[in-house]
Amino acid sequence: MPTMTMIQAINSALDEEMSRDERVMLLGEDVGKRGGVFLATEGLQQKYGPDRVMDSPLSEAAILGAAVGLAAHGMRPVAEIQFADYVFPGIDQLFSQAAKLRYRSGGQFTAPMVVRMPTGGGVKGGHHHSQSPEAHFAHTGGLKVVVVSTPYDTKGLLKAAIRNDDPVVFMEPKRLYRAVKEEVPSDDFLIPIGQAAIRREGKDITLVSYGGPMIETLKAAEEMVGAGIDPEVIDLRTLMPWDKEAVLGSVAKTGRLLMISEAPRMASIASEVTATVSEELFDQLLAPPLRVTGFDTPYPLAQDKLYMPTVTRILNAAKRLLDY
Amino acid sequence: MPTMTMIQAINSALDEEMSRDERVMLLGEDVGKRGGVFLATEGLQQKYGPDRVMDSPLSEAAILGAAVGLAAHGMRPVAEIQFADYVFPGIDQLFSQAAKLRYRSGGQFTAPMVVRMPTGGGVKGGHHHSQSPEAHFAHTGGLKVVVVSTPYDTKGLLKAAIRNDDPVVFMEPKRLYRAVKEEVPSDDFLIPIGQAAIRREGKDITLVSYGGPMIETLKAAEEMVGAGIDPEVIDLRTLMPWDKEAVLGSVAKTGRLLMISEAPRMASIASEVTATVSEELFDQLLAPPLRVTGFDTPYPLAQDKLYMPTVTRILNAAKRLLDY
Amino acid sequence: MVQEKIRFQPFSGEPIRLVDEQGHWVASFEHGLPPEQLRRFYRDMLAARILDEKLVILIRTGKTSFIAPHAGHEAAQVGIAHALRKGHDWLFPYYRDMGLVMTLGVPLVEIFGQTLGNAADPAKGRQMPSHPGSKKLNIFTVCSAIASHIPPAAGAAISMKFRRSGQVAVCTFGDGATSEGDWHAGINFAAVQGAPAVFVCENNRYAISVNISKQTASENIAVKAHAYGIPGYHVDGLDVLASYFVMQEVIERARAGHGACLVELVVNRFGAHSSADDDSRYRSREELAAERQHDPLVRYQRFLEKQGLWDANWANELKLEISKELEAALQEALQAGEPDPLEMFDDVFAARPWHLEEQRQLLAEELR
Amino acid sequence: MVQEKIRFQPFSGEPIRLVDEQGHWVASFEHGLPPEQLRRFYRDMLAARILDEKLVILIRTGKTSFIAPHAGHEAAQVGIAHALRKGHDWLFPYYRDMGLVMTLGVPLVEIFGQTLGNAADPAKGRQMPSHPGSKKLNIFTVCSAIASHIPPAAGAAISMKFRRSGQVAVCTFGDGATSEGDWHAGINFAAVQGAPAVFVCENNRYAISVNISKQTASENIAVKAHAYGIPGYHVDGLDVLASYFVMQEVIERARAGHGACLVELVVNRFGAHSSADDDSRYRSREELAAERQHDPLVRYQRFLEKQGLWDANWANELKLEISKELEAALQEALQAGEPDPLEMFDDVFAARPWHLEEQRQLLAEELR
Ligand SMILES: Cc1ncc(C[n+]2csc(CCOP(=O)(O)OP(=O)(O)O)c2C)c(N)n1
Ligand SMILES: Cc1ncc(C[n+]2csc(CCOP(=O)(O)OP(=O)(O)O)c2C)c(N)n1
Ligand SMILES: [Mg+2]
Ligand SMILES: [Mg+2]
Repeated sequence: MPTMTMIQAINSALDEEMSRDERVMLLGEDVGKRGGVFLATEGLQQKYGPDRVMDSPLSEAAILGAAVGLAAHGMRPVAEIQFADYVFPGIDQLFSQAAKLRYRSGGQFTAPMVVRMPTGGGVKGGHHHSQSPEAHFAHTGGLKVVVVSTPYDTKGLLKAAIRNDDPVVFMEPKRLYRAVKEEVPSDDFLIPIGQAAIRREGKDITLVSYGGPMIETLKAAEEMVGAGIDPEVIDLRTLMPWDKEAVLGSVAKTGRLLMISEAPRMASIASEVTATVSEELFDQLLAPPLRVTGFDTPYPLAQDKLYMPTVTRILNAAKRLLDY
Repeated sequence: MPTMTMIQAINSALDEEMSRDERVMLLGEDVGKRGGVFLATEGLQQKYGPDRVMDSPLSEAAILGAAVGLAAHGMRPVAEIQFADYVFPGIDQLFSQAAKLRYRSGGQFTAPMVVRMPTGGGVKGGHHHSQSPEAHFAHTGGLKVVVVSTPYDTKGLLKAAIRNDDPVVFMEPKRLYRAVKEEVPSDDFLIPIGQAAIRREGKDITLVSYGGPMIETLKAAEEMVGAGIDPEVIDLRTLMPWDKEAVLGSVAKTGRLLMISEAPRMASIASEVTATVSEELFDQLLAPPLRVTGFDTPYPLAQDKLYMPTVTRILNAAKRLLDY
Repeated sequence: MVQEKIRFQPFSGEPIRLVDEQGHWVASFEHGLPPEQLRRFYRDMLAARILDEKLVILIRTGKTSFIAPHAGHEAAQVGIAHALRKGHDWLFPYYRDMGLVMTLGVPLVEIFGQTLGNAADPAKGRQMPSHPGSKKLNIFTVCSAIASHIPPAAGAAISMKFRRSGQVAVCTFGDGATSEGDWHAGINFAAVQGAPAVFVCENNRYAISVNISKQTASENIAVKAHAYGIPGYHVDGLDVLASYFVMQEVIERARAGHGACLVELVVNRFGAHSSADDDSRYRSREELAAERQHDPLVRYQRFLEKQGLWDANWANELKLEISKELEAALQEALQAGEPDPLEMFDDVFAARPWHLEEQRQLLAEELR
Repeated sequence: MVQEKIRFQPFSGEPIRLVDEQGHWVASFEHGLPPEQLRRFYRDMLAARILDEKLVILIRTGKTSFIAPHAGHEAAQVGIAHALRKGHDWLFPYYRDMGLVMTLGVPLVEIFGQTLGNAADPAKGRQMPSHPGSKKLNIFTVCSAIASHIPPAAGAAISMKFRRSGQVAVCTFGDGATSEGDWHAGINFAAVQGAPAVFVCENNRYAISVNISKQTASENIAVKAHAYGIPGYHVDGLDVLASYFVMQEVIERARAGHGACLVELVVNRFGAHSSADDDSRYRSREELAAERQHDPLVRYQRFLEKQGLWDANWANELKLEISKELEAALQEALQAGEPDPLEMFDDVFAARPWHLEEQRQLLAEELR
């Protein structure tokens, strides 16, 4: 089996889906000759031509809105937003059109499209190349939301997203693009949207995270193990719909939940998961579900690393839970 | 003291602030001769002229972005978004410019502006005249968020928002515009941003809500009283920053929290409040904090009333808490 | 090949007009249309006018919650409808296009069902009235958000070009819509891709209360096409034949592979913006009365009279026939029941995820 | 009054040019500028070029994380800077305007401090390099989001008009920015309000890798002004005198109450888009080499030589002097320490609410 980075997994998923189904096409800023600013689409315009790998004008509304029309007309567009931070000039196309098309037409029209976007911090990107806007999407009925953390998942979930009949926001933590290589099957495989992955089984505490902070979460888990603690680690992978069963099952076992995310804290995915667990497992909890999240500030360049959950921050919160 | 509806309270607050401070000006779609589609600005263009009560082109990005520039240059703009649902075509101006201007300039530039918007359902407005997007604002560092529920608060909070040095999103539940009249001082008074109001003191259960559903929440509270239950009712009024002290104080007393909001459930203000209470009052809780919220669907016209928390739904959830 | 039939020039100073106020044919070419078709235009404009009146009654009688009258837009809407290939080309309409979608063949029962928001609405009563749509007829369901349908229209047109489907995407909107960023972004994309999209502004010079003088300083709407390197046609939208012939030419021009274009049809808004509006607050009755003097139906009637194709009896019979048809459809629609409340949870996604299942259960129990 | 000095016509087919490639003055009027000012232009262009080279070194040596080179834009940026009233008019720049803000007088230490993101940055190191700003000089701090500063520029200009401040809002951006919806919405608002805003496109024909042929089908950028009923000037941005004289005229035109306008300065991008870009993937070395033949500094040097205002010694001394100045400022900036991590929680709001206080405590303890 070949080993791949996340960025290579994206490229190979796109390549396979485009050769499998000629309705699949890519559009976005610099996705053509440039192959995308992160090279996710490298080589694909040469292979499939400028109509199927289309450089768009510099407008996220044009990209996302055109994707809706392309999808409604029968294509399977994969739109790239160059950085998740730049989805906002076009977000009404996701919220008013993509998310509501099936609903408002009573199921007559649909928008099976994928919106890829590099997300999250840690690359010295400052305000507008670091944000994690997933909560905005999950809060909006009609959009599915995936956030990947491994090359293997990336390929399987991106292929599944492209074949999905709903609009899927596919978020790629840019700091993981080249962080690790792992074995990824070169043949066709899918990972179902909506299923979390248990990265480590354990009985003392449940660590739930997704995307970029999976790195710090797993590091923290290792240190816990070193300290004789046995943590269970869950990677949500899909945020809408998130895998409640997996999380409840784990917390029912451990009695302790620590939710880790680098997005701002207020009204976040982390809030949703801990709120839900408190509602449904009240009697089985040995300690209050806690959150370690990004701070409720704009994303500062100078504190690029400190903004995100650090291993220390995770361990401190875990200690509070375990000592409770 | 004169009695006023909420819409009259808005009009009088705007009128007073405009005559107090000539930097205060209004802009938006139809705010001029038309006086706004809900007549919030009725008569003000005649009184202050078309430069201070400005009909904008049909573009929320133009309205919100111009407000940023007006504010940065020294004005105190009050922008009207005709319906909260239509903030999205211009939301990048709130997120990338208004919310981050003070931060990105190291405090050199600021955007003291107010963005008024009719919000919420119950007026047969369908998808785009019914939504409650407050979570999007609260999740974005740099924006303050107010949601009013009474004419008195509306006047005091709107005046405070206009004098505030930060961008304030001021949400007005449109179904309350003319729902009730109450006495509102005709003279100058302010209600500080960030303070909740205890609408009823009680000891058995804490009902926390804000905006439109305050109506159903208070109705439900009445019925509880009739049934011999003694609920405490809190109106958050400000969502960013929300009054944690008031909520924790109450729940510490009652041991039971029911959070009611008509916004979608996923990653919502309701999630934030219940998550926070679980974190901080774990040992004092007699039952799991529960949420009654809008559904995670687009807002359907046909189910205009059912989409929002009904008194029955609130009472059923309260019963679960009390029987726990 | 398309060249030989080019009749209209973009960026004309004066609006393109084929029939003058008195009903004279003032064009340099013969219209060459058979009597039935000439009469059909009249019939459809009349039907649109009668539909408008019926909708007003539904508001007055409290049977519906909202309407956006199209009186004054009939010539433009009928001209557009006849110019595109029904069921083949796609239409991306806006909320004031009830006359247009009716002319395109949306079943009357569906139109009234959508207006009543009951089970006769194929969209399950989910949206406000004046938000029609039909997959069968390639009519993209109306979205309330002004100009949000422009980029999707561009996308559909790009797909049509890519797939060589021989279709054209026609997208309508008002003058106010031209100020939205999405309007600009969508047209620019369609233009640079040379996609078969025809963007049509029904310019009634008002966006609710905002006069076009506060909307844009541009000479007219058609000139905005310069920004995209596409032709912009300035047309008298009170002239059904001008609307039809120009639309017909530009749609076939797009179909022939000559790319996108912009058409401005100058019309009148004979009523308030909507049933929720009170236009007396911002529009003088004199101005309105003056505009009403320029009625597209009256002008076209004069034209037909000159051709010996119009007489009062025929028109009255037509009126009766149309009214009967509409009334019958309305009665049928009124019979339909309320939508099932639990349908609220359908069509959010292709299948219901667990959280919507839970929320559906919650409501089901509450309704029990 | 402003009328008598009108020299330039909008919508010229060919770009307005005053000095040709060989350095001849080809305009119909006398420039009438004193030698010191003519030489000042050269000095500032040279300084901008040297700054660019210094920034490249900072990247190579890993002292900064990002730069957006402006080589090829110097004539345009120096022309703009000299045309506006420093510290009085407002500038809404974008990330490629380091030469422009330096010429406007942003202290070199601040420029390097912002580039290094350390305590010498008045913005506390919060943004990426190439994001300068200065309240003192009315330079609106750069925001990364393309075209998001256009509506704010419109708003400031509306305020200037309302308050009769006698100021003008000058707003710069690239060719790619013209596709964003906010670009359209902002210019349209400024235009319809007759606000004193001058929108300036530094058109280098590339948006990262996207050539302008894929960006828009319009004849050029200047013609987009038709959409807003304002004049659009098409100018050779490699000609510092053309850039200066046109900008000077349109800024005074705006100040005199004649409303907004659009200026297109056609420039070259001599390097990759940024330090993060590899332009060899999409741009042939031949094309680049050919463009580099048209260097704004070389052309202006030829002009000065013809005026007897340039010789190699003077130029070399100037180079040395500028390099010294820049190096000194850089060294000073390098001395500044890292920003205090806890500053992360300042300036989100005028005062810190409880939740940021809590989060600040959390980090403070972690750092202890
Ligand atoms: C994005 C958005 N903003 C505001 C509104 C509220 N609104 C509904 S219709 C309308 C005026 C539209 O005018 P125009 O485009 O000229 O079309 P007309 O109604 O005149 O046919 C406005 C402002 C909306 N529907 N969508
Ligand atoms: C809203 C938004 N979308 C995408 C980007 C990413 N991006 C940064 S620069 C750039 C190209 C800008 O090109 P142009 O406007 O021509 O300016 P130039 O860099 O050529 O001077 C893009 C797409 C961004 N910064 N903002
Ligand atoms: Mg109109
Ligand atoms: Mg460029």
